[in-house]
Amino acid sequence: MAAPDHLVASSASALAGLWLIPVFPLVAAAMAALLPRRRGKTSAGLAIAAMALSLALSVAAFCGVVGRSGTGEVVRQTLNFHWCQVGDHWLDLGFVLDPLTAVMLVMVCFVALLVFVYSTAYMAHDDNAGRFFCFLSLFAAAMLGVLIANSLLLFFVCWELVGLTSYLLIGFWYHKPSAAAAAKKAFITTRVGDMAFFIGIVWLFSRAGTLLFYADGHGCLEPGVLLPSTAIGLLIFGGAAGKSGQLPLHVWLPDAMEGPTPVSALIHAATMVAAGVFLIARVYPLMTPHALVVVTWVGVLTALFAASVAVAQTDLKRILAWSTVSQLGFMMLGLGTGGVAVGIFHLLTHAFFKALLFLGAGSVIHGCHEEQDIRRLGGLRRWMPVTFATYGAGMLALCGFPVITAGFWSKDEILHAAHGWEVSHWPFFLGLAAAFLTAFYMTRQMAYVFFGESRLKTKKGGEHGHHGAGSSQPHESPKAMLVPLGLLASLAVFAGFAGTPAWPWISSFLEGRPTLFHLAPLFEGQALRLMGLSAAVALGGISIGWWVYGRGRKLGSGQRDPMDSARPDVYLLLSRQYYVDEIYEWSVVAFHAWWSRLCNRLDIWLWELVVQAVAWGVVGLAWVNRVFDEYVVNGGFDQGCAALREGGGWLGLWQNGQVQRYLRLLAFGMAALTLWLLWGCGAS
Amino acid sequence: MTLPFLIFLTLTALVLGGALAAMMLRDLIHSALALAVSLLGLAAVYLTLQAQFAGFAQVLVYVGAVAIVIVFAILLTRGSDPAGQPVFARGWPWGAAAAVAVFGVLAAGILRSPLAGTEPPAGVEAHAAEVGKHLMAEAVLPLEVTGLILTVALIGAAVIALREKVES
Amino acid sequence: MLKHWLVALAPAGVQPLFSAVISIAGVIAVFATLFALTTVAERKGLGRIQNRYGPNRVGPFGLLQPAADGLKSLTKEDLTPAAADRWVFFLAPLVLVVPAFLALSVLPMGRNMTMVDLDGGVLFFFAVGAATELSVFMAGWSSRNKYSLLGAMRAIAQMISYEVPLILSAVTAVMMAGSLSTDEIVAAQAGYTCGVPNWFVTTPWGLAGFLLFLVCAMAESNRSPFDLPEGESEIIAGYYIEYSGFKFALFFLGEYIGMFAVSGMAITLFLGGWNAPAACLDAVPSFVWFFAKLGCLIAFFIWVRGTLPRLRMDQLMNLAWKFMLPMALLNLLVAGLWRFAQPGPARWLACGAVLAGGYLTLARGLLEAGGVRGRRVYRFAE
Amino acid sequence: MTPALSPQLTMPPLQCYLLLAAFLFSIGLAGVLVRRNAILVLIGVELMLNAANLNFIAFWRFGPHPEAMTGVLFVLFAIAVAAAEAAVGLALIIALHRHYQTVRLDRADTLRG
Repeated sequence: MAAPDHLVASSASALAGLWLIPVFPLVAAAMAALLPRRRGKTSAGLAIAAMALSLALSVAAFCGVVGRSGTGEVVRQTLNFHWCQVGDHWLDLGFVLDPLTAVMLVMVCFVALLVFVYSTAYMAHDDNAGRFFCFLSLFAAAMLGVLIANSLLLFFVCWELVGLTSYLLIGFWYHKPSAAAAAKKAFITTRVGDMAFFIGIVWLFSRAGTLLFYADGHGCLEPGVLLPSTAIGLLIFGGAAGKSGQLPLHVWLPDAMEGPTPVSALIHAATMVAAGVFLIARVYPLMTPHALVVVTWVGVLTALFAASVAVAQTDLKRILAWSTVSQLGFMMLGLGTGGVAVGIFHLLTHAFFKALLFLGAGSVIHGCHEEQDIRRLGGLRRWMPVTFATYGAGMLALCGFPVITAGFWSKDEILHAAHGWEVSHWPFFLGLAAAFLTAFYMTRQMAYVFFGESRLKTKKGGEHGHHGAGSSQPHESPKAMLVPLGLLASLAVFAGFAGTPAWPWISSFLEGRPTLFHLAPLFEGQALRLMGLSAAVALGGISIGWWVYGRGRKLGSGQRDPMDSARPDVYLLLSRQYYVDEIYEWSVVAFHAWWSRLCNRLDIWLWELVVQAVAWGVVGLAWVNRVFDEYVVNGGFDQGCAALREGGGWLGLWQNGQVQRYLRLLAFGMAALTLWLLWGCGAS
Repeated sequence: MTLPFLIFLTLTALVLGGALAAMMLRDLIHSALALAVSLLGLAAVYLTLQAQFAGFAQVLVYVGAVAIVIVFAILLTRGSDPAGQPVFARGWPWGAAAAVAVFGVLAAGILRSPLAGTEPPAGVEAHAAEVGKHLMAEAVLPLEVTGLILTVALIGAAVIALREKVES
Repeated sequence: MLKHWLVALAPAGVQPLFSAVISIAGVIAVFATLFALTTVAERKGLGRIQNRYGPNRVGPFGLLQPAADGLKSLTKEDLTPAAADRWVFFLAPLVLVVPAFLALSVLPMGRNMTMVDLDGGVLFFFAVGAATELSVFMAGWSSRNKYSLLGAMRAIAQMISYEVPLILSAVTAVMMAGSLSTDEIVAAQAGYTCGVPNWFVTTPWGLAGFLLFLVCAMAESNRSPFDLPEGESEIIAGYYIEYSGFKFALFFLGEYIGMFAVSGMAITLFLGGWNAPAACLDAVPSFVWFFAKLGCLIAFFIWVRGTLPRLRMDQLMNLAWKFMLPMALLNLLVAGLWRFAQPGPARWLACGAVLAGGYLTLARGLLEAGGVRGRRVYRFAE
Repeated sequence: MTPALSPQLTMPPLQCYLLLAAFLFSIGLAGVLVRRNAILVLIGVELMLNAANLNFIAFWRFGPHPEAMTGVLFVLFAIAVAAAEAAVGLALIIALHRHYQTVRLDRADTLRG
């Protein structure tokens, strides 16, 4: 599916600016790090300015690529350089600019910029806003680095940086134990995947001898350099799974919601978690069909699993997190079955509407005094209409509401591809189920949060210095938060039209084909049937969700959840997320604990014994040695020292500080010298 | 036994007597004065060698300045050591022996030297003008450096002698 | 002339020695008389200044007073303090007097009337002058007396301080004459330009040098207002407090001879030596001019002594180091300027301006250092 | 002061001056080596310097090229430097006196090993 051939136009003109894109945020991060702690606004300004510059540059790069595209082959510019010498050959790093990179650059920069702007309002009253923006800029830099990397090594470095910043930002409120724990969990879990990734990299290096993606026919992605091996593909996919929270490494993502909401929006919905998908898309040529089968299955299972779990969650952000997991699964499914274009298309649309949803959730939380439990919210559409409208747009997009939302088209693409997959039909049906569940739980959430009447407790009023004490009314958020919401909402609606069957711009752009518009494929039977099917699924989910939760039904902490009352066992299972955490607790963690205890025992009883024996032996020897020392060596040594001291004393008499004695010696010496000069030399 | 030789002998007696006195006398002031006498004699010897300028400079600097400064130092450091102590340091015979040895060696060297008995060229005179010309011509750099040294020494001496006062 | 005639009488073999003896005797005689006259003149002059008669009993107008004093001092008991350091005590006056006379020997007192014409004459003069300090110290220290020691210390400090500007101001003349020999210096000042004699004192640097030299000369010869070492009111008589009789007379003599010598040197260096002030007066024997100038200077000394009060020690030092020394250096500079600038009024103006500026700044600084600002207050007795 | 002395009267030969210098030098050396008083040591040093000067003058006078004035110039510089040396040395002695209340060299043995 990758570009069969490519044209390496190493015109440094476009690429000269390319490396600047991540550099701007990096500089901003450095300066923000150097700023005093209180200067949050300054660092925010820095970060936003840097992001704007990067956005401008990436738009420029994007236009450049668009201008060159449509020639039927993928336009790909690379700029490689030596980094360091290993043994007898060089480790090369490089930048690449191809449609994939360009699209992702624009998306990341755009979302990041919006999130930054949003954060200025959201973090306005946090003392550590400076640190926040420093980390955020650092993240942006690393993420952009991931995008433009043309070497798996550089890719991995930036990848790890992304992980680090994710860790830092999840644990931003490190004084909350839960946040610290979540940060650690995220870091360690992704580390498992990264380990696989790294092994894959090393293996690849040993096989291909280079880590460059594209290097005029010598890059590891280019045909003929090496024949792809399933194992390497799977190892790399391990890394991707870790980053994108695929089964079984998904556990960290829901907990990651402990971080500030903008972080969740930017990192854990739009960009970082998508990096896994991007990785697969980037190294697609390495993916053998068998690897792709694994990718597909993991993706679809994750999608269904996460969607089902999301149904029973009560935390506003956790629901979104689970839906993120499931959407990532969808992307994997798309990659596995449909290819780069399908997955990336959904990635883009998802980035927009999921960021939108998270920011909306943030706005809700911000307006309701940090209340996150949907059972305590409600009826907010009256108080925050803008948030409601934008959030609704995002929700519809996520549900895949027919025709007018981006989610519909991208998800439709995926289902289309899954349906066309010849290995098995199951992924298609499972995907349908996941889509249905998605619509269902989003409707549930909407019903809980925005409809019905407010169940807000009035107790939380005084806690926030920035609202007047006691003003417990939920309130609409400031402009700085609403404008990004609006922009994202519009994108969530219209971004989809970049990839309709009628005008498949994205896929053709990514594959370098010219885009032509004709409505034929839109009404060609197969596609039409599938579209109808997914539309039906989405609408069904929404309506059933409304039937269950809407209709002015009494909801909230007092009442049990309708599903709970209907099937308590299932609901419990789901709300406990299939006990995966517990299972890990019992299996992996317990095993580690047991193993460490075993090692401890071994230490104490086995090695301790050996060590003791050795120690006794040594002590015995030491005694012998000591006797020898004291009565044989020391005797002689002491005498030697004494003699030396005596001699020193005698010599010291010469150094008695008496100038005149020195002078006398000098005079005698002079006399002797003169004598020698007179007679000694005279004779010779 | 020509007249110059007589003059030389008397001056030698003056110089060496003064020097010996300077070194042997117990009273520091006396030794300082004896030093002045000895140096005066030396200046006279310079004159017999037609080195007028050097001789006068010698008198001006040594008798006029150095002797006075030494006297000042003596008066300033007076009473630091109780009187009635031995004049000579411990182990002074060694010092004397060293001095004698040096003299013996030097004298031997001088007597054995081929330069012995060279006749002086006639009509040599160190005119002040000549000396000045040479000072300003080839010896101008040393002259400047000497001036520098003198300045530095002046300041340095002041600083060294002042230090305690500055501290307290 | 007289001398040559006498020398001609002597046998040829010992003529050099004879001439030397004659000239030495002559000089000693002349200056001894001059000394005697000066003492009486000074006493009478001071008397006049202080509105009294002064010595007027012995001989006509008291002219024989010095003879009487000499006799008195000769007949007086010559006592030495018991604790004194005899040898040094005895040597001190000699060490004072002998160099003073030696210093006279290089002064050209008239045409071909220089006893010893050394080509390092000026240097020799100052060299022997250095011995004075030694003698003063010897006197003050050897007589084991607080006051005398104090006086000696003061005298040495004063002399060392003032010797520097003295020599520096003399150097200007040496530079101009291009020689250290007194004869040549005098010769360099011979001749007249449009009636004005080319004495160095007629040039700006010469004038400044002359004044500096004169002040330093007063200090060197311990005369008022620089007579701290022998300030009667403070340390009775300074370093020769313990001296009496003939030794005291010797000290007295030595001081005056020193004064004559330094005045003679001032004349030689700046006042054109034995040159006549006007071309028409060349017929007058040259030594007359020399002694006339000497007389004027002596009168000036007496006048100053009678007029000015004694300085304080700090004022003394300030004057020496903060005014005289920089002024002398500046004068040296100006002399160089004069030497290398081409003649003309411009040269005059430039040198004069530099000197005046230096004088003003230094004088102001000196006043501030001495803390003597503000109007002088006169008090009259009712 | 014997300007009447004219060169054609035979001068004493070079050794006399050299021996005088050597003797003067030895006396100064002896003083440096045997006296305990720092000031006297300094005086000894001065004597040694002057002995050296005498040598310079003598060699200049008896040397083949008296017109170069080397010896005299050297002596002049030596005198200047000696003056500086005396000043600094005496200042040092005064400082020593302030520190240790002594000018005895054998008391100032802080550098004793």
